[in-house]
Amino acid sequence: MSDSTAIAHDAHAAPDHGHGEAHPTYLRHHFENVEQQADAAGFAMWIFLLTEVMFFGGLFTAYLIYRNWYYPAFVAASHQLSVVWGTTNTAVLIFSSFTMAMGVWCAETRRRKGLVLSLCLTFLLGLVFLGIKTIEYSEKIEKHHVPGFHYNLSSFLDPDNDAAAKAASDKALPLDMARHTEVYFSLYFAMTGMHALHMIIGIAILGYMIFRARAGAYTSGHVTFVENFGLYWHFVDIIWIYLFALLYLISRHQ
Amino acid sequence: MTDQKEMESASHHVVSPKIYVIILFALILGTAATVWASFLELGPWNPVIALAIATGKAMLVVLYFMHVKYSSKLTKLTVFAGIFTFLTLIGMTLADYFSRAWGQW
Amino acid sequence: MSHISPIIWQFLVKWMTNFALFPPEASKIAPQMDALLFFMVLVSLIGLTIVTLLVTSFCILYSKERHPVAEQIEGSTLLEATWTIIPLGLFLVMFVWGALIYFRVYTPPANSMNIYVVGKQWMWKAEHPGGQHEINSLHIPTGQPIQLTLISQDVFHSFSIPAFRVKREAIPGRYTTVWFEATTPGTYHLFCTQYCGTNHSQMIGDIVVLTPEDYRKWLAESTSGMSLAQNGERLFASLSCNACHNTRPDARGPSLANVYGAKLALSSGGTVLADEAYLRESILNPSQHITQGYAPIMPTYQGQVSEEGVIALVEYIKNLNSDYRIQQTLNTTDLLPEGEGTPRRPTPAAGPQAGPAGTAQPGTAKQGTVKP
Amino acid sequence: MSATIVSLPDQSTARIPKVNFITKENGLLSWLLTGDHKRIAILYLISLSFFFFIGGALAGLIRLELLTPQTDLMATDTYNKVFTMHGVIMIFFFLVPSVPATLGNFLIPLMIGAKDLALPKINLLSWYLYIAGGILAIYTMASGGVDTGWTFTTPLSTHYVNTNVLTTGLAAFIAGFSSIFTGLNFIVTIHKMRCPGMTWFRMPLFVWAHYAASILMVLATPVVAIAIVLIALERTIGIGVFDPTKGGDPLLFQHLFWFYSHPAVYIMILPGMGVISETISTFSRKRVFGYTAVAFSSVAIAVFGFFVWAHHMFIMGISNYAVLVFSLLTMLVAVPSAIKIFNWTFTLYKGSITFETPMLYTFGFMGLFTIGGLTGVFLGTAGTDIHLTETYFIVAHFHFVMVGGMLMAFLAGIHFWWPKITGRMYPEKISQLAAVITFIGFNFTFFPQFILGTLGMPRRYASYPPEFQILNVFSTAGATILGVGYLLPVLYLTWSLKYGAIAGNNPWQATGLEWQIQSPPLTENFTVTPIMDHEAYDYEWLENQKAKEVASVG
Repeated sequence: MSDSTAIAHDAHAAPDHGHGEAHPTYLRHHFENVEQQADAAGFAMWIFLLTEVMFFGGLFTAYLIYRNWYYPAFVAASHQLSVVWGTTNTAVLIFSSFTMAMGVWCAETRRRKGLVLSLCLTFLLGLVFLGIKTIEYSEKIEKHHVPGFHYNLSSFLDPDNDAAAKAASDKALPLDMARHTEVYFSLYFAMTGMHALHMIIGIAILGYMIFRARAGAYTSGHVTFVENFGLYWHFVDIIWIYLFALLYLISRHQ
Repeated sequence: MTDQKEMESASHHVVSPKIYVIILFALILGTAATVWASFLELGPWNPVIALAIATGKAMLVVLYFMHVKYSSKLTKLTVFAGIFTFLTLIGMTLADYFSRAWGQW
Repeated sequence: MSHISPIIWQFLVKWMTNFALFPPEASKIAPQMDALLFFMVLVSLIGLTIVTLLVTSFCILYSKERHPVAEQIEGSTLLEATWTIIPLGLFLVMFVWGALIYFRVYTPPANSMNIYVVGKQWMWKAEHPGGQHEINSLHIPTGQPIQLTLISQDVFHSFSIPAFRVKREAIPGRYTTVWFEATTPGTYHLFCTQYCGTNHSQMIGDIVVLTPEDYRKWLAESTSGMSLAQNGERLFASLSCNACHNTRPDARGPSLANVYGAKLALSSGGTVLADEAYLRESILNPSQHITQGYAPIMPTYQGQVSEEGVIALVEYIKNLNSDYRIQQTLNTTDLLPEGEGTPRRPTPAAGPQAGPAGTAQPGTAKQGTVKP
Repeated sequence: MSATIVSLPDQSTARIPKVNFITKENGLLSWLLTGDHKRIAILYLISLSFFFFIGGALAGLIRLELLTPQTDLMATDTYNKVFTMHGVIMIFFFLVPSVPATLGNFLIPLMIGAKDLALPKINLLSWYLYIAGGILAIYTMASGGVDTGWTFTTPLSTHYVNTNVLTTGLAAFIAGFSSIFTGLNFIVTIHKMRCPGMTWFRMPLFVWAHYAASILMVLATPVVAIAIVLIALERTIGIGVFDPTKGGDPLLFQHLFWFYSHPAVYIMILPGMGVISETISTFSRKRVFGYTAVAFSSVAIAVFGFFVWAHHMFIMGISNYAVLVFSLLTMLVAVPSAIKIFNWTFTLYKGSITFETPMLYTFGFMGLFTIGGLTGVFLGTAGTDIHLTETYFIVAHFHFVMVGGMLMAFLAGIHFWWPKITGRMYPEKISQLAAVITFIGFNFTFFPQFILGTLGMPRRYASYPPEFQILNVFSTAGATILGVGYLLPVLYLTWSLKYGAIAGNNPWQATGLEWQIQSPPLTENFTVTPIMDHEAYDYEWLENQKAKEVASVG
């Protein structure tokens, strides 16, 4: 076989793997070059997003099954959500996705100020999203629409006394169907809760990134972290796009 | 070395902010469209349209914001694998639920 | 060896005399199931023998002493195709054969007698149509197909009779069915095979298979006086079901006579076969099961009737072959306000497909729904 | 059969290389904060063995209790907790991470010519997650245990037990993320870190098997994670996704659970199959028969593995149409396993076979896995599944696959790569004895359980009808033999750390890249990036290589 088989038999074989010349400091020792390192990190992020897809996949499956089974309950329960808040939040999140994308662009083109600004905007928009979510949640808590021991059916049995139901001109549900609104709210809280948790984690990382970016961390060519975080943030945005369509917009025309 | 190509094609393609702005407007437009469509009486098409618009929006985010349009085949394959498994989980589970309603046989 | 431990010796003798690979075959399906099992054991043994023989002979023929230098072989498409296709073919045969048996076990014949079984932590409660109750035992006759309709009150249980080769999960909130026809009188094991909590291993009982004569004797001895359907009739009246389901032309609910086994048109579109599961569902979740032409006004009875009560009601409705009995009961409809619209009587849509021209009148303490 | 391929260096002059990954740094912290995949593998090996022996002790208690039909050793409640913890620990803390986290971690970078896994920090994180999950599991056990069975069946786990379901669930959840990160790391490494010349079809089959298993880890594990989250929410807040009294469907939990837990058995067995491909090739001095078929059958198992989960639910009231589809797909997934068995068998054909310990374990694997696999077909067939499911037949079946298959492969691998990991050989004779004892003990323990299963004895029973006693006595007797078989390796392997013969670079004359470097390897694995210019299992290349060396020295 050929002589090119350069397998190191002994430890003293030419230690030319020097940390000499053009190797930037952020290149970790086990990678051949920066390209490989960035590539591996990006690919790893995508694989991680796959696991996230499957994580939400279980919830979406449950949602689709029960929506089919208990459609009237899902319609009535979704009318309890505010389309205005939902749309605002969707817009906020889309905007934050945009600012995040701009942040990545700034990092790639080495604009430190632009990066810090974009990250700050993303951070703020994330907080706005969570703020609106808090308003929505507290409304549910007030109305006892949180599944569990204190769950209250009156909005669905007696829609005339309920502002949201009246606005949607809902008819009263029979008791057995009204009970199934609890399944809707179970899924609502599980899905939006998991999403909000991802937002909180994202915002925490954003805070750290702003801190580092001000020191010029990501604008010297090593943009992997910003890019990967961008992927995460966009993914969270996509989940919300579906949640909005599925949870808020069931049959608004009735 | 098979990966040589993958690596080169994955080298950063910087997307211009102009495209980002266009996508942003498309997404906002999509959001408006989906809200508007939900107030129309379309029968069984309501959820279909809602999901179609949501999927369209998600595609824009994936392709442009997440740069998949400019990424290596491997990344595209990864995205595809995710969607495929996701649909397997949903599809095969729902198949059980739907066929249960068909009765004994 | 003279020094063998007497305890082990006892074990061995006992085992050799009782040696069995399969439990007794006491139902009609058992020999069919065993035929497939034997086939699979045979295939497995042949497969295992082939692999073992090949490995052993290669080990002997090509050990380093005999065969110091290995010959490099890439592979052989033909050989590989062979051992892809042959197992695939065998597996497909097993699949088809197994599927056929699966159909048989879970498709009760039309003339089967229905016994309800409720599983709860940690006992099995059987309800015979004649009103006989049993706990952790089940008496059945030979020569008669028995259908079990199972439900659980709490967690998953599994009703297993190894001697009959049948098993079915009892799940909360839904009826499941299984059927068998016992062939040999005797007492057999009943197990709960799905882990169901602390006393799972005590959720066992006896299946007592009797000859038809003995069975009749047993029925007569253990009757509680009221048949299941009679209990159901009482419940039907006390829950005021007849306020709406009263057969009058202006009734707010459909007539229930001959409804069992019929194909009903639903107001949500589509038709559904009214079987036990459907009857149960429409008592507990009525708003999803509105017969076409009727308003969704029926209240849910969830939480008001126990699973046993639902079973009695279902059994009553199943045996309702005419409107006569309902018309005779005291009716309180007149005291209630008129329902909106003019509900009309449904034509017994599509006709009862299993013509229930049976002899069983509601209330007669006859065992079994005698449906052709 | 005295012939052997072992070639050790002259013991009087041989030394373990002064500089290697073990001696590079000293102190506990240098281990606990390491990024070196080899050190993490050793951390895993130690912690895994610990959990294996806890799980094994619990198994011993189960077998002791089942010695007699009555519940005399422990109360039913205790028994339920013991078998639950046995399942949880063995599955989440031993079988799932066993080969991938130890041998896979150690070997994948070496085999593909990389300096480390792509994400060393994530690798360390995954070990810490594993330990965190493990500590939670131990805590659960110490604080009263849990009695749901490892399957967490709803509504039992959500509404009807008062034991530590939450902490157990959390333990499984955390361990799940550990396994996701391991799988993620492997996929990225295999895609991005191969050395020049290492094409996909030059990779050892061990790497292929791990690649397939990693796909399953990454895509299936999150689904069980969300199912566990929903159980936790149901227990704490009282949401109604699986609760039948609120309109939920408990079968949905089964769907979500088995969507992970069926692929999980392939996560457990595929890496074991990878080990077998390596050993069988090395000890018959031959390229694996039909390399491509074996490689693709791994991937086929991974892909088909996603489509068969509902065969765990045949009698649970899923739709009969679904039963047909899932039964058919189960038959299809059995075929790649059959292909592998025959390909391994024909690897022996015209080889030059020697019978060192790893090879003995390999033969054990092939026999037991064949039985385990074929009995799996009994359970995938819809009709016979009715009779056999939820009985001891199931128990026997998956112990044949998991313990007979996976554990045999694990031990084969540990023995095979022991000289590479430690630089020293284990004692050959006693280890051969251990392999034989394990095989005999295993058959004694689990074969009677097949008969118990066909006779109808249900699983998870603390007491049972007296006529099943004889077979249970056999099984318990076998378990003691098996216990000896598992204890022996711990003893002599530990002994060999100090007193074993110096192994040299390549005691087995194997072809993999990992054998061409010093043992134990350097921290950076390769001082010069290797270039792969030959197929995997190319023994001629190895001969040439040796000849060249001799020539150059001479």
